[in-house]
Amino acid sequence: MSDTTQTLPKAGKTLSGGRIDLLIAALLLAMAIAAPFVIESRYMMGQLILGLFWASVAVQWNLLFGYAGVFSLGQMAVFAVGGYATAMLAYYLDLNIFLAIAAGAVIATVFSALVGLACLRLQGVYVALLTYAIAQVIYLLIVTDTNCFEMVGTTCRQFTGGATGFARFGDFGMRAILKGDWIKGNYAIVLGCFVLSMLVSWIILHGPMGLAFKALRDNQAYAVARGINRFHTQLLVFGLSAFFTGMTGGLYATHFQAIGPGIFSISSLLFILAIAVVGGVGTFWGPVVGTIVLMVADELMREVGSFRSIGLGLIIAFAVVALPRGLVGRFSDIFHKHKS
Amino acid sequence: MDILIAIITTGLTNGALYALATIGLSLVWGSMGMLNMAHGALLALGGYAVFSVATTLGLPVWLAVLAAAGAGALAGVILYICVVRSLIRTAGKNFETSVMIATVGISISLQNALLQVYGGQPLKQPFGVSGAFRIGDSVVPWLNVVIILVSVVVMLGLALLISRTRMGRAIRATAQNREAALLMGVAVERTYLQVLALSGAVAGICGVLVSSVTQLSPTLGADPMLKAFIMCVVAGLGNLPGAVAAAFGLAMIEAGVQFGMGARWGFPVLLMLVIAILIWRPNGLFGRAQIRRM
Amino acid sequence: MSETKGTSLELEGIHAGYDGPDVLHGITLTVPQGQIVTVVGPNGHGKSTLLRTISGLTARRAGRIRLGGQDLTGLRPERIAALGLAHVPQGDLLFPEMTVYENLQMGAYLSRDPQQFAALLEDVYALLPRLKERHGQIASSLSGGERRMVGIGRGLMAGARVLMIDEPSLGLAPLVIEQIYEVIGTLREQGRTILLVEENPARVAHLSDVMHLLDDGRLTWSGAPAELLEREELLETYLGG
Amino acid sequence: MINRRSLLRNSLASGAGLSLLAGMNASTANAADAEPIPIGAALPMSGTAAADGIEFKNGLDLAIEEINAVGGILGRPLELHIEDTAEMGADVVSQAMQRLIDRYGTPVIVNGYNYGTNMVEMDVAADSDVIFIHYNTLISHNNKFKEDPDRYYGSFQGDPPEYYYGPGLLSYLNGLIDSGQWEPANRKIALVASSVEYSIVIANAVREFADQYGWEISLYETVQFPTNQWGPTLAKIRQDEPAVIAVTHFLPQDLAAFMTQFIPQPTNSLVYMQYGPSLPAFKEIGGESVKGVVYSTVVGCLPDDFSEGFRTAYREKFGPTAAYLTGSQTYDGLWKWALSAAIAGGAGEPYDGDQARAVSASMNRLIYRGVNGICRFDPEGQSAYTFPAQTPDASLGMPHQFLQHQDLTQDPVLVAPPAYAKGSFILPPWMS
Repeated sequence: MSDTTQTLPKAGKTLSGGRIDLLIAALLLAMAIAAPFVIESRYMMGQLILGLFWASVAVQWNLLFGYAGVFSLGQMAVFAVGGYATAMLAYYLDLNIFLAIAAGAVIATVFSALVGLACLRLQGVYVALLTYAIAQVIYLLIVTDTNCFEMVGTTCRQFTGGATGFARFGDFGMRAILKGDWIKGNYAIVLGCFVLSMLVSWIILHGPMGLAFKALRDNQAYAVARGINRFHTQLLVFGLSAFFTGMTGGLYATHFQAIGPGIFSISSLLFILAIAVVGGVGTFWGPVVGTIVLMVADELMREVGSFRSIGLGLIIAFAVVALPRGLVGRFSDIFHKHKS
Repeated sequence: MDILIAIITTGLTNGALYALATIGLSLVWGSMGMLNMAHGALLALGGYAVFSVATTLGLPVWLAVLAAAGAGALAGVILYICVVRSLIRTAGKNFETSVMIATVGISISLQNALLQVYGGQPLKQPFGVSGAFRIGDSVVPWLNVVIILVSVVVMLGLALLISRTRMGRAIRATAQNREAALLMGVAVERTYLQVLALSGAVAGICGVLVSSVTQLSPTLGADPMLKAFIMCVVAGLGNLPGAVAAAFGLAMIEAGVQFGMGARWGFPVLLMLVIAILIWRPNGLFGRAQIRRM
Repeated sequence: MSETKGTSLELEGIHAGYDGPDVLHGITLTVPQGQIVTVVGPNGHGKSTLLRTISGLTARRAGRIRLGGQDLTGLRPERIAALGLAHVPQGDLLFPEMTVYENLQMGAYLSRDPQQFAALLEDVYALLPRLKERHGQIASSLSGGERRMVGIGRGLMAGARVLMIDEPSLGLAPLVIEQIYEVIGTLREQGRTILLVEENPARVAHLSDVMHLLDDGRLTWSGAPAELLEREELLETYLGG
Repeated sequence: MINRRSLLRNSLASGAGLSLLAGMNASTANAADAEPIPIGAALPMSGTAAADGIEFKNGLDLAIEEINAVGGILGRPLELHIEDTAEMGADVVSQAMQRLIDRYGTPVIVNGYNYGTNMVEMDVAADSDVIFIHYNTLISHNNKFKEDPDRYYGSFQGDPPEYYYGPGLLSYLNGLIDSGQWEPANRKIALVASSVEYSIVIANAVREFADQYGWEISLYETVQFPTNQWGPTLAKIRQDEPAVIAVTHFLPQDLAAFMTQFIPQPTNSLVYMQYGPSLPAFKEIGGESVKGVVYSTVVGCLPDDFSEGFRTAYREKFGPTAAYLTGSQTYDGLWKWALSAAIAGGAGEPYDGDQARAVSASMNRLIYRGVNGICRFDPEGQSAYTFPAQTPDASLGMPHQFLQHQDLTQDPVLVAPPAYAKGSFILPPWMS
């Protein structure tokens, strides 16, 4: 039996752990910065941006589940709230897109805190169901919305965008500046926001709040006895993870210049969960590694044509079975074994 | 009156389908703490098995239904041997999430394998009953009656199996206290295998019934599974009678709301009800307080 | 129970533990046929781990266990149970949603002989008449003492050659504790082979043939019960008086 | 391999197209060693819409086989590359298209439909200067095109937008009444839509025009997608019997279920449905109960002599249950593009705006008669013109076909528009 609690007793090694994190971060960042200078393919740049989106959402979900032990299935709903809020603010109020993204992140935070409030007394799978039910209600009410809010040309538009969603509410403005290389501009913005979210997450996880999360996850009764306020901590983690998830949602909507109800789909949610689990739940780099692995696997699977989905499903199942602590957990096991 | 009968017919039929989907899911969840996300794909497998045996091979339909149960059971066994067994040993406290993700992977593969074999065009399910009978002015199709009957019979059979046989006792004992069951000499791993096989068989039959309404497409299990997931959690951990009650109750409410408020409100209202129930009773309506760790 | 006199259970240099370091550091003891051997020691020093290791619930890291001469190495708990070891675990671990009768039925899970079952059930009901009264009641609705009785009765239903009982007095009112030890006294008269674990040596001294003191995963003293009770300094040091 | 006999038969199907292309190819030599032109298609090959995705691919396969048999485009053969769009979100579809462009250098992408994309495909096409033809059947295409025609010059919707289903249906109904073929008990329509853009836009269009055509919407129900238990919805319909039940949900198995649940206790209403009844599965699953159902499509293989070669070839190649009605869309789309590209002097390649604009211009000029009827692009929205709602001239618009299931052993009967009709409307059995 081995589990993620291993990170706790090794407190004495945080310094070296921090140094390793720094090293990995520097390496990844260097590669990420070099990418647009090396890669010419717009598709590849697009995949990198998509990868940053998924990694960011998975990192934030990992913060909730891997560190705070809250098994939420509402992650894509938070993402969608951020995206929808951004789109609607920009569409209806002509808000500057960057302001809209920031506002979207705040709205997502408030939404998520409310969900957190509802989940307060629940455990494990019950949290999963509640968060999922909330996400599903929002989705269903949006897609079945048929009331005309305004007429656009000859067709009616629902306030929520209905089954169609929103498009053309503004973009980063990179097409005007960079012309054909606009995607590299988008990449720079998305990368910047991603780095910011990783930085904040790292600081939080290595601060007193991070310890409180872990304590609640590993032994709730003990943590509460030690004076950790479950109510505050849980709300905080819901809100915190939601801020960056919502922001990513806004960036996503702006990059693709579209947001629609499809984003609530269970398949994108499960892809996020798979990323975190394959990479390593409860490890800082797990979701990032998981994103890289799954996106590369997906890319390779495209070569086998119609067997792609079968292969991808099997890869996910195999990864979970063969790597019970995820790739990063497996690496760190090997690493620690070598050290001791 | 006419409307009441329509609502009751829909509610009971959906309730029977949900209940059958739910007990398969709940059985596995209750005894091993595993949410089997491939359950929906097993439903689809059952539906297509009937098609292959009855339509393609031309064998009698009752034999085909047995084959569907067999195919489901076999899939359950394979799922246990290839995925669940090693996760139980290695995943530790992450078992709940790991097994969810792994079975999601299996489900994606299985669905797409069905797509490759049978193609994506919907196929006609050979299991079906035509005709209808009248109650006053309203008409109730025989198919709905058959669905309700078959589902009740399967559930009764399962209840007998669980409560009266040695295997059933072992399953219940394992669900209620895994360590104690081990000390009594119950081969817990074999019990898990039996549970998954049993649940697979129920899923196979459930798939036949579901597809007699929806017809065959590789994604036919997705919707019933989602509903079953909800019923299962609302009822509370592994509570089979509770799951059945929740399935029928919620299906009735859904049908009533669909008529009263409009079809678009059916599922959302049901979900809001679920949210309210969970906030009010954090362990479901009839739930045990704790998930027993593996 | 007709078996030739001899050693029923033998432990040799047992090391065991959970995730972290060893909890047991080289335990060696034997339980002879027809005797009651008691392990006493403070809480958290490995008494339950010892029993769990014997019945296979906790992985053994080194050492050897023999039951009636048969090596248990590498066997899973259900196999060990089948070889004739019954374990009444700490905290009862009943099947909470089953009736008393069903719990007893589970105790005899490995026996497929209805006559043997009837005989065992009669014995258990004779020993623990309360269980007969409550046979249809759901286990989770019983009182603490009744649950303990179900636990012991369920252990007896296995008809095993060795019975291990983990802290039968834990969490019970003094009056109930007395009743429970009366039952164990009867078992002793019946000549059962029992490995008993208890925190308080005074309670079990009169029942035991041999006593061991378990401290921090090691057996620090072994001998006749009367001797232990005389060694006040031992009791003082290890058991806090 | 395509043999001479089937080539001849197919040349009947694509008629002028085949010989026109062959003629243009005649001047170019050494077709054999010419580098192939990559053709892209981003289709839902897995997931809920996989059935249609497969047919869209079939249509492309057949068209490419025929085009290559006459020497490809100016001597260069075509080569198909498919990307799976599975659940078809905006991100997935635009990345799939970008991959086709970057990886294979496809100068053209011919899609079937992908729903839930908000038409972001048009931005991918615009940014990469490729020609993009699709059958999403969405008015959002036109709206988006109108916002910036110069940017979206390369995006074409090969069929009319779903919006025209609204006026099309209403004017068909009035035509039935005017010609005395049907006497409705009242002027009420019950609308049943499902929660997908396509279905809702059609329902909304019907609702919007109802007044104008003298109708009243007595019920507007939005059901989930998919739906198979129609009990509560039917009970509502029965409460206030409408003259017309219009179901704009489109999955064939669900629509068949609607009919099997409707027939035991029918109302005196005409039942109109969307898309699904055109697929073989609808009839197969619904059996007797679908007899009398009217449906319409703004695009679909016409049941005429002209398309017979196509239909035969399609069924021969892909099996008797293959839905050529779906495959015909991409089939026509690719043919029209191939001819336009040949006329423009070549397919060009991505990021070559000049050539792409030349191809686009020739696509707009070319009026192409395919197996679905006329494809002529409306310069206002760059979607195919629909006949008769948009143009009264049958030779200038794609016919909005109304069909009815009459004899279940035969294909459904085309009952309107008159220029193409093969039979006339009969009163459904539950109404007589």
